[in-house]
Amino acid sequence: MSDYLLEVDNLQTYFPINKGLFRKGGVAKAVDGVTFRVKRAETLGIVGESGCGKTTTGRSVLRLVRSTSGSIKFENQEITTYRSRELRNLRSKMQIVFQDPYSSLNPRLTVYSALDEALSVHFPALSKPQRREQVMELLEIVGLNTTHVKCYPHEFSGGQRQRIGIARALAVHPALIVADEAVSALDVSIQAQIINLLQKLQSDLGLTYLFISHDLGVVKHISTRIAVMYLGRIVEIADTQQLFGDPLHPYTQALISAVPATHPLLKKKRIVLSGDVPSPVHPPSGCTFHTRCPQCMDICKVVRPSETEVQPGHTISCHLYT
Amino acid sequence: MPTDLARAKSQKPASLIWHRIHKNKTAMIGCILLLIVIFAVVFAPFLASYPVDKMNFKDRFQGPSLKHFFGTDDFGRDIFARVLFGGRISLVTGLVTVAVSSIFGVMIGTITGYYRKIDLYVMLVMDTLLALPPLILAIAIIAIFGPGLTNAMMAIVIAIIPRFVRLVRSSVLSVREKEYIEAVHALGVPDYKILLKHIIPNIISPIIVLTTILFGNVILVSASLSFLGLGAQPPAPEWGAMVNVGKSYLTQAWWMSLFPGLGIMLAVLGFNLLGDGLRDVLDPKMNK
Amino acid sequence: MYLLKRLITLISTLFGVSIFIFLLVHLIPGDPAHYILGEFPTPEAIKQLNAKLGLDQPLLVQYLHYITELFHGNLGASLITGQSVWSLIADRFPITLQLAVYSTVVATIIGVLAGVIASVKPNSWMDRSIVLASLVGLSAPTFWVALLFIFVFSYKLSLFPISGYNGFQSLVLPSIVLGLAEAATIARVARTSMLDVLQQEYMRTAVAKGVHGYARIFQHALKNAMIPVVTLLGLQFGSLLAGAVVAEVIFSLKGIGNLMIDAISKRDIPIIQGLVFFVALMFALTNLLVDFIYRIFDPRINYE
Amino acid sequence: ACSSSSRPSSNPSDPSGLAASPAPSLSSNNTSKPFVVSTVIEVDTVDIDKSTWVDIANSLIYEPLLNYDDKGKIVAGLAESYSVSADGKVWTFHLKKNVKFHSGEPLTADAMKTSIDRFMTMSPVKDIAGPVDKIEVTDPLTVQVYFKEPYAPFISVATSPFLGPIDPKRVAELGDKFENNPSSVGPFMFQKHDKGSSISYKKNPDYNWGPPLLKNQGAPYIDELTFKFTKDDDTRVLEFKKGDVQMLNGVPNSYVKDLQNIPNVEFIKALEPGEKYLGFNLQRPQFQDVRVRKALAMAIDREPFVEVALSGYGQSTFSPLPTTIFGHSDKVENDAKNMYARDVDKAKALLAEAGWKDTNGDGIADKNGKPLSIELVLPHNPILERSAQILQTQFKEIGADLKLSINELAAVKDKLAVGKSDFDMFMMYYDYTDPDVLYLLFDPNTNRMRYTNPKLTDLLQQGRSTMDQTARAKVYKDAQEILIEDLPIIPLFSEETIIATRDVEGVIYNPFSTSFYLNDVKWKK
Amino acid sequence: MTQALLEVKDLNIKFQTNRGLVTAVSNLDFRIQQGETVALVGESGCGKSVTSLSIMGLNKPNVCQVEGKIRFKNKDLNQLSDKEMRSIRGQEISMIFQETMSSLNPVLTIGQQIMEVFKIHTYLNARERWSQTVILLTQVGIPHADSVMRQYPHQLSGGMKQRAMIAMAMACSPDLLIADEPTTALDVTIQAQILDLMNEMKRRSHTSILLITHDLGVVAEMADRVMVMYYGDLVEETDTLTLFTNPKHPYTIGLLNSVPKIDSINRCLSSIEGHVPVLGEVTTGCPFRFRCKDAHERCKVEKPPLIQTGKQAVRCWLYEKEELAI
Ligand SMILES: Nc1ncnc2c1ncn2[C@@H]1O[C@H](COP(=O)(O)OP(=O)(O)OP(=O)(O)O)[C@@H](O)[C@H]1O
Ligand SMILES: Nc1ncnc2c1ncn2[C@@H]1O[C@H](COP(=O)(O)OP(=O)(O)OP(=O)(O)O)[C@@H](O)[C@H]1O
Ligand SMILES: [Mg+2]
Ligand SMILES: [Mg+2]
Repeated sequence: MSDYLLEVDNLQTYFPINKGLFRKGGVAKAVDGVTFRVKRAETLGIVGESGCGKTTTGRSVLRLVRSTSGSIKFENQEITTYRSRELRNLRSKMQIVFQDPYSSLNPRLTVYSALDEALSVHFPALSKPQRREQVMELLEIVGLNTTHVKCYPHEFSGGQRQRIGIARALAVHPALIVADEAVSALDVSIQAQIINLLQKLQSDLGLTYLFISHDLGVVKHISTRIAVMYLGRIVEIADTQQLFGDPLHPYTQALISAVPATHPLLKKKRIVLSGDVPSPVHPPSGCTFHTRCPQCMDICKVVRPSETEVQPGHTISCHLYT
Repeated sequence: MPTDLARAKSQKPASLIWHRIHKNKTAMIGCILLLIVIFAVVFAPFLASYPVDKMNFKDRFQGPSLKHFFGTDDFGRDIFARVLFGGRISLVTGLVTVAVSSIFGVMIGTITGYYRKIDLYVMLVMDTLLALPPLILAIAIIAIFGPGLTNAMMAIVIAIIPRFVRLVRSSVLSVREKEYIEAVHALGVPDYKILLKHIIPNIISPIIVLTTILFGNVILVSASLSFLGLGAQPPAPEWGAMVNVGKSYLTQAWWMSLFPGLGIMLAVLGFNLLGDGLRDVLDPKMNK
Repeated sequence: MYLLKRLITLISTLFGVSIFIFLLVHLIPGDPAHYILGEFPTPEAIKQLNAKLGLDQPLLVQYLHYITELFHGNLGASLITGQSVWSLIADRFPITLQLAVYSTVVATIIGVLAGVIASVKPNSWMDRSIVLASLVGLSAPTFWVALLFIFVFSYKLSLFPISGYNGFQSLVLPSIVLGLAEAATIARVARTSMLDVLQQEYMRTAVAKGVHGYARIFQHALKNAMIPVVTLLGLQFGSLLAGAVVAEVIFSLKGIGNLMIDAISKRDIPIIQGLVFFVALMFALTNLLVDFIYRIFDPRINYE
Repeated sequence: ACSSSSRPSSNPSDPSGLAASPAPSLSSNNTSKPFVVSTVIEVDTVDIDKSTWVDIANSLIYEPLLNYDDKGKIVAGLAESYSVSADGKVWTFHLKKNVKFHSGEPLTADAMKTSIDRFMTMSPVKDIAGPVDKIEVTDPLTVQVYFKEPYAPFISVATSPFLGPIDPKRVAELGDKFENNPSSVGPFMFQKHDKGSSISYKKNPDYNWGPPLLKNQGAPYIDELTFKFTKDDDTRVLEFKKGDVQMLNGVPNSYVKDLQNIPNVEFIKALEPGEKYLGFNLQRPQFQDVRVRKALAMAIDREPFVEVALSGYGQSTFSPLPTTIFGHSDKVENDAKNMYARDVDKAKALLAEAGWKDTNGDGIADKNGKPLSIELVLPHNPILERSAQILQTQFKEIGADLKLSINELAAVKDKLAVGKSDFDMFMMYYDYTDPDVLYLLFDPNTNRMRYTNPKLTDLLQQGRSTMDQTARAKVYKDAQEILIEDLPIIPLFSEETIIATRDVEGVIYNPFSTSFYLNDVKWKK
Repeated sequence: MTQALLEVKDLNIKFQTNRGLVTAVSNLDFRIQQGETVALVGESGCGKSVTSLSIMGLNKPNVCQVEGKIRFKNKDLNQLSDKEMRSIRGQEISMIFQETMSSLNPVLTIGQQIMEVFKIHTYLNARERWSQTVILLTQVGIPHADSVMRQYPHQLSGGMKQRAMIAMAMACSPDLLIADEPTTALDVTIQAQILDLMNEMKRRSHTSILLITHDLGVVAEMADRVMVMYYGDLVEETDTLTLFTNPKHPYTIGLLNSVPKIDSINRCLSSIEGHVPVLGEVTTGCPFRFRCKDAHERCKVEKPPLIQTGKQAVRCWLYEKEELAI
């Protein structure tokens, strides 16, 4: 029995595009062979540029989209084969918090009914007053005023809405929370509140996070380990300190250097990548990063690099290190 | 007004909308117009001083006067009474057809929009129906079942269901992609609950707007069918049929077609105004 | 590729239409024999006639026969006069087509212009009157307006022929009546769409560039705003090709719509079938055409 | 083009305004203007052997063998004379000399035989000619029609253009496409059929074999003749008012008053050879009781039908054959009038006698708890629809609730056909130039009332084979007496056919054959 | 003192809403010198965008009231006629908008949209306009400029569009470039490209930049001077270095501490509790007092003025004494 809560192996999620009546269009390889493991009570950060497949990875893990192939083990159970009954059970152990706190709340439900619904689905035994009590408790945990229970989402500020989203996720007592850009839409001052809340909940309840973000600062702050994704693949995965201290993959290096300095005196030399992220419908051959890589070699254009563990817990896919 | 703000803030969306309708001039004019029409129609027996089918061969073709506000027709019947009672037919036709087609439309639309597997086939059928212009479709259907109000209504229902399905389906498709739907999915809420509690309430406003506008359209189409002799049958005082009869007497008794025509126009205008107003009121862009 | 896909969809829709209409038509009560054989037909005569017309065969056989003929481009022939459906359509369609084209032109010019004028100064006096006018136009029954127009313009003022088809001048009044009714809808859509476009950020960009007011409206906004208008025009035009039944009846224009009503009252099954099929075909082709017109206005639509 | 104006003078009230221009061009202006007739329904074809009915718009190129005069007497047509054999099985026609087809070919007995043969094989309505056995030509101008059984109604076929000769040479050339360029011997020659809008003719300059009932037996005065088909009554009338049309065929009666105010408008009014009637479904138990039928007949006041539904242009009828059909009997008419004059009290009493009483006070009579509710099936037709509405109020007075069910004619016929019985009562009309219509209406196997009476059937058979006119009239009188007593149908009224002309004179309409003669038509001065 | 390129004095911006007239920006004063990059930072909704729009005169006149003096090159922009204003827009002041996707007209090609600027403001003929645009696009780092000009916005990636936007804004080498969150929608690697490019363009044509952002990192990279806004007020103004080393206003301090830093380790962020009030909610006192640890009685009643202390200006009562000391 492994001590990992979540084990993802060679996960692939393809989306058919242009699904017409008589035409099988191409596929978007949103996630194309992702492997990682998450221990209990740790936070795995996933970073990468827009469209690289972060969200899809998160949704695949939750079985919100059907993955094309690969295996996902949660608490040592293979969940890719789950049917709707088992899935419903699984839902109480895994939850998701979305980026946009406004669009992730049904505008026509009050806070109370949103939370109550979550409870009633998974704890049908609870009586109405019991559920009410739990709702109040949840609100307190996420730091919301209990007088707000009868309010609609539009009556809250962004930070408050995100707290409601978190409360809803917590309602079912999950072990794993996928936070998909959970703080990206918030102002910095509010963002800090939510990050603190998440960290507090983790230490209080022993939660495990899959923390998805494109903001390296935030990810670095909250994660124990970080996976860097590029075009549907993890190019580097390592402990946070290691990744930032000694980034090996040229993409990771560029990414870290591209983050603006937080102090005018700390201005540094940036590695500026040329061009844009290619489309996952027509990914480049070989190493998918070769079109933008400053250290591109001939082999990179042809052969897809395999994953190499350069140090225990530090894996990269790059021809420079094989 | 500070109290306004306070009230608006703590109230449910429904009463908020009502509040906004109050402030929307277009919607209010539409409402008032419709209220007048509904009032006239409901209290027709009290307002009209003659029974609707009472023939009086001595008083044929009387022009508008104090005795007969809208004059009399070729049988000497009081047109005022007939226009009032005719409104009943039009409103009931509108109500029934729109209600039936919206129920079917919403049902088919949500299900096809939500379960994409059957989507293809259902939409094929809907597209087939849509490939036939509504009036032609209605005429063809009436040809089968024979002219008459009920059949005209059925024909209209069949002709507008695809339009409802289209709207509902596209709304469902866009709501379906919203994160809050994914969130309740992630919570493990069963499908039927998602449909009833999360999807339908969120697509209701475009449906309401469409319903209102279709209400006007249905009155117009059923009047057109009656005009072509395919809708309500004599002696029913249907407005379109009255215009049709009146047109034979255009030069000698213009009032016979003028007043029922005005009736149609006012009722339809009322619904259109209301629909327009509601569109503004329910517009998500206004929902700040 | 896109075209191919559209064509396949079109054919499958038409196939659906053919089945639908075949069943529909065969549900119509009333024997064509009753019409053909006059007031007092003998039962034997009816039987003979039905055998001759193939109407005594099982439905499936009839349908298969019909669909094979259809594949060969043969829509059949009138039961009553024996004229081929194509030749009837060829006779009638030009009028319908002209009427559709003229009234669409009228509707587009008036509708778009009114919509643009109204949108430029929302809530102004001008805007309100246009909105109200279009609402009234939308609410007034066509048959009623047509009657009033005939009475005033043709009868009282003798400006146009009263009815029948006698070249272009016969179509002026019906085109105006139909065009005005449609213009009402178009003006509304054009206005809403313009208002929406004028709100867009790229319109702000245009101001920031220093673009002149008129240029903003006609070069930057109108093309964007035309997209929903084109959709609507396409739909309306498609329906008009099916024959503006009411207008054709009132103005006694022998177009497709009138032919349809006649055929139904005579139970002339091949004509009904052929016409509905033709109408659906026209409708679908119009939609196809509209799709391509979109492209002129909206480069975002990608046909590969 | 304007050379051969047979019309002597011009028309000062020419509405086109051209009349105001100076003299010499006047007559030519007018002659080049076609005589325009507006009718409602477009004929499907001008090939008479393909057509289901004859209409002014497709009959003027043809010429019948015989004609009715304005009293209903048979006079010569293309046949100078005719005779029927004693057994009634052979009809012999002697053709006029020097008659020419439009193509120039002479009319011969052979051509006549070809024409009749063509009719008997092709025409969708060939049954009206009866049991024709064969046609024989005995000399170049004599043709004989042999019947399997005597068939008196043949006379009305012989007076219709259906048996008018068609040019055999043209038929040989064109075959099925004969309608594209038909040729016959009538006063007008075919020019063009604009399908869906009009048919135009020009005069036949060689024509000089007009029937004796015409003043002008030579070529028509008008050069060109156009039929314009306009379905919508209002637009037709407006066109006429404007002066675009000179003859309005079938003026809707509600417009007559309006048109009377126009100068130079004349009306031709003639009672139709037919009537509107109510028929019972005698399989319905309530109608099997003749008292109920009689009660309903007594509830009817025909005055408002004529006054309102026909705007006064028509006549009440009480007997099955109206005055315009041979066989009409004034005696029967008067008897019926006496029996069924409106009498609400008597009607109610009769109903009560039959067990129908209003027991629950809703105004509707009932029997065994079932109200007297009647579904009346009728086709789409403004006159019938209006009559039905009046009938509704009249029936209501004796406690019968009438519900209207209006359908397309074809659907109505289907509904009434034998084998189906989903109706209570119907309102229909017939239009036929021979009393044999009663045979068709009451055919024991196909009649819509489901009425059987062997005595009546015998009489109607007799009517078919009785060649002697007086004897034949007696047969139909007897038949009608049975009918008014048994009352399977209630005759209601006959309509007046109204034709309006403007700026012209000389239009002749014969109500017995329902044919038009335009040879005498002249533009008015 | 040298004449500032842009001088904004006493700017008040009010919106007509269904809650009545609310003030989005109040009594804002600032100036921008030739060649200077000034950053405007602050929470979302604090009035950054409306300020920049009012300089261009782009606020919607029916819902928005703008009062105050805006002087540009010694001309009062409020006094100019439509025509004069049009010639300034796009030529002397130009703007890069927050949302590039929606700021480019989807139905016109990139080339048409950029060439239009030349058409309005220069006398170049069509050929010259074309070649100028090609040069411009190449300068902003778009390869195959010729073909890109024939493309429509949706055919380009976000970074490309932003570059095209910059090219459009820089076409007439304006004196002032207003960049409203030019990189917010972009990925970090693309952001780096764009920031580099802006610096490059600035060097080339000595353009002053008013850079609007909420990302302090971008400020640190780009700006010479920073203005911090909170709830429609300018709360602190100073040069960039001072702001980062010695922030004074409690909000600025909180803001700096809220940012998770990539180049240091700290376990717990010090966040600012509470949230920004809704416009119109606060009418008296210091609007920040609800979230301020040092708030006292006076803050509730009296709104602090902008207090000049040494290198910086701060709107906070805490520094009242320091000002007096000077
Ligand atoms: N339902 C879908 N159908 C088709 N393609 C999809 C779908 N969902 C995602 N994709 C594609 O898959 C790729 C990865 O998407 P994903 O949302 O996982 O990226 P991401 O890393 O989360 O990006 P972002 O940072 O913008 O949220 C994208 O190119 C996207 O276009
Ligand atoms: N049209 C408008 N009607 C009413 N209020 C408006 C309008 N436009 C802006 N506001 C209000 O003005 C204030 C300032 O808006 P502004 O867009 O300048 O904020 P911002 O600082 O640019 O925020 P962000 O960082 O989100 O872009 C906001 O509170 C906003 O609600
Ligand atoms: Mg994502
Ligand atoms: Mg902004």
